[in-house]
Amino acid sequence: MFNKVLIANRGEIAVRIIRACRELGMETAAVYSEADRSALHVRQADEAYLLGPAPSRDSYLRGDVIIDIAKRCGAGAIHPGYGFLAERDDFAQSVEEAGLVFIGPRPSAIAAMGDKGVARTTVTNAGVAVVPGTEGEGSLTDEELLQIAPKIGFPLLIKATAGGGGKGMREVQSIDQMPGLLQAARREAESAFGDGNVYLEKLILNARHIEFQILADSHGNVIHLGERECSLQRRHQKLLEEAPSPFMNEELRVKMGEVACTAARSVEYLNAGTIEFLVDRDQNFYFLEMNTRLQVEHPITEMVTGIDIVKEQIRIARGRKLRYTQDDLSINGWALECRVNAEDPYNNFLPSTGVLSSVIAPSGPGVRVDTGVYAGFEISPYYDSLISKLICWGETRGEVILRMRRALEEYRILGVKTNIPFHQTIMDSHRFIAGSFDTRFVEERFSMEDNDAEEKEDLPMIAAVLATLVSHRESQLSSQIIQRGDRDTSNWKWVSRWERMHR
Amino acid sequence: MFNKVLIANRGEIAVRIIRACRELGMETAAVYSEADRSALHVRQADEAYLLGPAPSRDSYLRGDVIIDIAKRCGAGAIHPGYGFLAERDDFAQSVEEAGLVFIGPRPSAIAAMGDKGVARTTVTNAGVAVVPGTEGEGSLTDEELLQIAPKIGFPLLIKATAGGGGKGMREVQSIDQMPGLLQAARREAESAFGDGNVYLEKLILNARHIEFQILADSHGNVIHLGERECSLQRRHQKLLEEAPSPFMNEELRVKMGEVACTAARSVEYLNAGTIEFLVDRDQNFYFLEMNTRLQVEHPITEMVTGIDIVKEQIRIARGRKLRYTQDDLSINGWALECRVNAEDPYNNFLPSTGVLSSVIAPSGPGVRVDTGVYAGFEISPYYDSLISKLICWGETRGEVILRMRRALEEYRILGVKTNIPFHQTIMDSHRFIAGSFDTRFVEERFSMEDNDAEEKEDLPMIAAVLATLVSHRESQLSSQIIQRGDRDTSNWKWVSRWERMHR
Amino acid sequence: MKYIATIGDKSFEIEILSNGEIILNGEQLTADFQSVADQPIYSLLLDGQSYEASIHPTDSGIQVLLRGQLIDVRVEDERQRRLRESSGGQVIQSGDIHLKAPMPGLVVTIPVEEGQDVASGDNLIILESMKMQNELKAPRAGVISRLRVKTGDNVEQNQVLLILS
Amino acid sequence: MKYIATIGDKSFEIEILSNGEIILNGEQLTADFQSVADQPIYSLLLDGQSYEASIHPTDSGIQVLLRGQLIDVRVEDERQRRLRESSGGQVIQSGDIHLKAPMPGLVVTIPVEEGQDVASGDNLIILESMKMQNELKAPRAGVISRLRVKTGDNVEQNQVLLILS
Repeated sequence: MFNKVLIANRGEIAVRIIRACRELGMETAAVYSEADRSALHVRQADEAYLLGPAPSRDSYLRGDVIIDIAKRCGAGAIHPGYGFLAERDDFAQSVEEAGLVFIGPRPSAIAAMGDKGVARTTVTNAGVAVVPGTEGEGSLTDEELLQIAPKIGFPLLIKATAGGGGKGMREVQSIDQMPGLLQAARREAESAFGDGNVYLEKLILNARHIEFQILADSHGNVIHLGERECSLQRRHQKLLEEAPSPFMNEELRVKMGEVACTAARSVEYLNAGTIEFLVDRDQNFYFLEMNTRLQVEHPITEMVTGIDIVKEQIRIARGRKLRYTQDDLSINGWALECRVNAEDPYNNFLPSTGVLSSVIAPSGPGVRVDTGVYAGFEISPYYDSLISKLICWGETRGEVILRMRRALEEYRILGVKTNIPFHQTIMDSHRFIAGSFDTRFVEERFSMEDNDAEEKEDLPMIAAVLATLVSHRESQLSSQIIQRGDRDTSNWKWVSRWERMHR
Repeated sequence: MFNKVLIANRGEIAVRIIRACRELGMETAAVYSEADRSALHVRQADEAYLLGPAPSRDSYLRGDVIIDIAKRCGAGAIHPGYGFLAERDDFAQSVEEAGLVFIGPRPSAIAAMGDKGVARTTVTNAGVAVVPGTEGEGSLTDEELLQIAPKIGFPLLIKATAGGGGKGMREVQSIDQMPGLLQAARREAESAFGDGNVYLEKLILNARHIEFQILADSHGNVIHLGERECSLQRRHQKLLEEAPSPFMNEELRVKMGEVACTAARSVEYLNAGTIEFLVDRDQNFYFLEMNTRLQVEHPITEMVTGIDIVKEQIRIARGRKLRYTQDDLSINGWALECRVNAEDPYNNFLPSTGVLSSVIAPSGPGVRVDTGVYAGFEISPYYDSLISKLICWGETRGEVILRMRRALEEYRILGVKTNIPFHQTIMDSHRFIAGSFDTRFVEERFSMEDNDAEEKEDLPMIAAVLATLVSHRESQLSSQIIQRGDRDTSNWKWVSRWERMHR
Repeated sequence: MKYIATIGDKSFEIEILSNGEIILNGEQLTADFQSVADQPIYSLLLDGQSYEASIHPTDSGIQVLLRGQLIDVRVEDERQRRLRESSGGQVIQSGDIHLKAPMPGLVVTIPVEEGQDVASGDNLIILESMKMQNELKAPRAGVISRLRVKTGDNVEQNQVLLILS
Repeated sequence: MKYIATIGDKSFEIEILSNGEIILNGEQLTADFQSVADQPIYSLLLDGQSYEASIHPTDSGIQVLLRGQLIDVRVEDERQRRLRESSGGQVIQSGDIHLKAPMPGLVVTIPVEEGQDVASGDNLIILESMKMQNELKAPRAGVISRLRVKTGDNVEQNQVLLILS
């Protein structure tokens, strides 16, 4: 069995996997692009090998190079993390063909769940409900879609097959609106993606995005570790997750958990995976998709179950039986995860790049920070904007919200803009505190300006004082420079110093 | 009841208490000395007030000033942390007389446990065994001591009443050695402390230092949260603690826990406290002393019980009933704490001061760091050398040792020397891993040179390569400078640059 | 030294005395103010209240990020304020806006052309960075007087992309 | 460039080539070496093996803290080594040792006097700092030729406390 693991990823998840390997006494081999020579995963791994230039297609997506490195350095297994090659069945297949262990599901399961149509058919055959619609049924004509629409029921959504980001999407309230909206959606999809194909999907009102963590071993055992609430999203990017879901009750959890295990079994699933559901306000739930990999938000499940999911992944890959049965598991307390991204929440969440000049991470009881960066490291434009995951645990949902608030307030990241203020505003939001939100909350009913925080009335006054003190200090400095005989240069010196300080 | 807490302390424990207050929705007022204007507790608290110059006697020991500040700023309670004023019954008394709540025990309990003689008598009367000896019985003559000695039994220790640090201490094997050793001990104590008084104490062989965490509310409920193993000490300073103790079994835990609660009840104890025991190899245990305050090492108990001890302290001080009974409690997993001190383990543990130029703290699953410092902060010579507490949790003792190893290896603190290599050597030590150590282990049977780590044979070779590459780089740099026309200055420039970099 | 700090439609009169005190709307307070570890982060103890904020200059003033809120402040001394008031309180919008790239990236779409009129908030350029498509919008209405990049260009941070007149 | 690195009684011959490779005891290896974030901490990828160490100069060589072990290395190039070997391999102990304060503190006891002979390891000064009594010991045998401080003095870091001849 393998004793060295190659980690085919970067950033916080590569660091996370190195930690798990080290705690299991396994050796680790990192891979890196030219932009990542100083990255934490390279510094921490036992070995590190250069893949190629910074762009992903020349480095982290070079499955062939990665397999070659694994063979040369004697790594017996490859952990793909998430993103990059994690859900590429051809890569998993090549890993196996090279005589290495792929720490994840079998290629056939990745393929089955990776194709929307096959996935929907497979789980439907296993008795799992899917969101009613025509996704995965190929390219249908307007006539066919108009025929099927009443069976799905209104309201429904027209969505672009090649889609994403809301492009080519239309909401349809009745059949007579539909021909015009189909035209518009196809036109938009064609111009955005060069592909005018669309499909229909039932519109789930007040939908919540709730997912179940699955573990399956090679001995046929499949268990779930409870749910995660992931409804807080922006442009289909999850921003904040919690476990358990405030919407859940024990009866529904048992029911959904069983369905999740059934869906996993339908593709002979192996290792860790996640079944995503949409849940409507009447607790009807529909299979959305299965993520056949470790999830970004896996730590909140670890916090409430006490199970180290990455270590379990490695044990499963080594052929071990699961150490837990479904009955061993219970949910203890409440966990939240805030994804800290290098994005400006005050400017349309534009990404922000630069060298981190200072990082002070929160800590103390119930606080965990998973990160791949440090002060002095540069956030480059080549990869995603995730800087770290701030994870808190508390005995109750109330306690963990208070803890997350104080942790966010403690967090200092200088050098790039971050979405920490967004999370702070969410933590103060009455709707979030009450647990009454759905997948449209962030985009439609949330604004950085509508701040529910109490006792913040005097903050503008304090900001005025701070700004005045800074201005005063800088003008004092500049006049001192002038007095030292540099009158000609006016005050450019302090300006450049000030700007340098804020680069 | 109070809604604002003044924290009469500094460093990591002040930060710890601020966090607990914030998570309970309480306001916080910090106090600080002139050396601590930029300290983390000042930055994090809602309010902060200057006490005076850096030396403790002019700042953190100024109980009068602190009480005055509390009254002026409207704090209804004072948390003393540990050290400084935490075990001063006169301070606790003054706090109460000022109409404020002291978050800790009643002054009478502090006084009773603060006087060795009274403490021994009190707990003996309650049926608790103490280490046989004459401590607290006043100044006895040589004749009296020689009479008592056989009743205590040999081997025994002669210890200086004013003592500490082993000065004036002698081990006695038999009665005929005793007169000479008494003389020597008195002489040494006289010259070291100006006080030649000594007492006798039974020498406990292979003694372990095991302590029990107590919580007591104002409604008469007293519970214990299990034990902490604190045998790893140097010059009576704890360095590393764990919970539970590898030496403990459930039967002994129940017995010692009950005795600990009895000792606490004997002084009508209130709030959090710790009963310290010496335990011999035959599981005989003796009351050593009670620490009437929050303990440095409280987090390991939090990790294995899930109870936030500082929050409980505040709840108790607000008159609440304990939220747990003894039966509610169970020990889950294993926790370790390494005290990271600014000390040089390779040079007699001399303290090290300076500005921290870089700090990268470990994180990830099961890792907690309690600290009051950050990159850019200066470790001053005025206070103790504790930089941070690295706390790990694991399902088993084996898992937590592996986790602590990887966390120590991840930890980067630059600017001062730290004892992290000491902890790394301990984590590799076969005796530590086997759990076979006692209070004399670190001082008598441990050396930084006897490294049990495996597969480190090639480290010298790697160090040789690293040193050579650094030398080469520096000489290249210096020759470049010389080539630029500075031949006269020889190579002082790179030397000073190199030295500046290492300041 | 007297200053007027303006946030939206609120104004604060702040006088900084030489002894470490300030007068804020007529009230005298002690202000212990310093930057932390040489970073653009500032700690203020205002009559014992502890605040910490990260503070950055912008084109139009000073941006203060304080307890999760971003607050734009314009600070003027008396002379500056008199100057502005004597010009009728109108700050003249100086002609051109140079739209700069907020981060390095790839220009994927330019939905506007030179000479085109745009409204405030219109998409001007789609820039791909960090695997995201980022829409750069018009900060005010105007006309695109100059396009400096084309689709497919890789641009540096702060590179001027177009000029809005 | 050829170097000899010595640790205790072990020597390593290390040649640094210009192409980022080194020859270590006859074996050619790739060595990707850099300091991290401008700190005295160095990352080395030696034929793919990743090492990180904090490295400091000392009076007698270079100190490498690597995976929890502190290793003293003396690095010489060929010229330096020949020089030392031609002097009979003896590094002459230059006369005086200036005992410096390793940290700021208060001198609480001086158990020696000027002119006194001391053995290696003898306590010379007790310095209080960080609430600890720290014993400063003689690094070798000798005679106290000069005492520069007295009991009760507050001393700065690196201040010379006494001279051992």
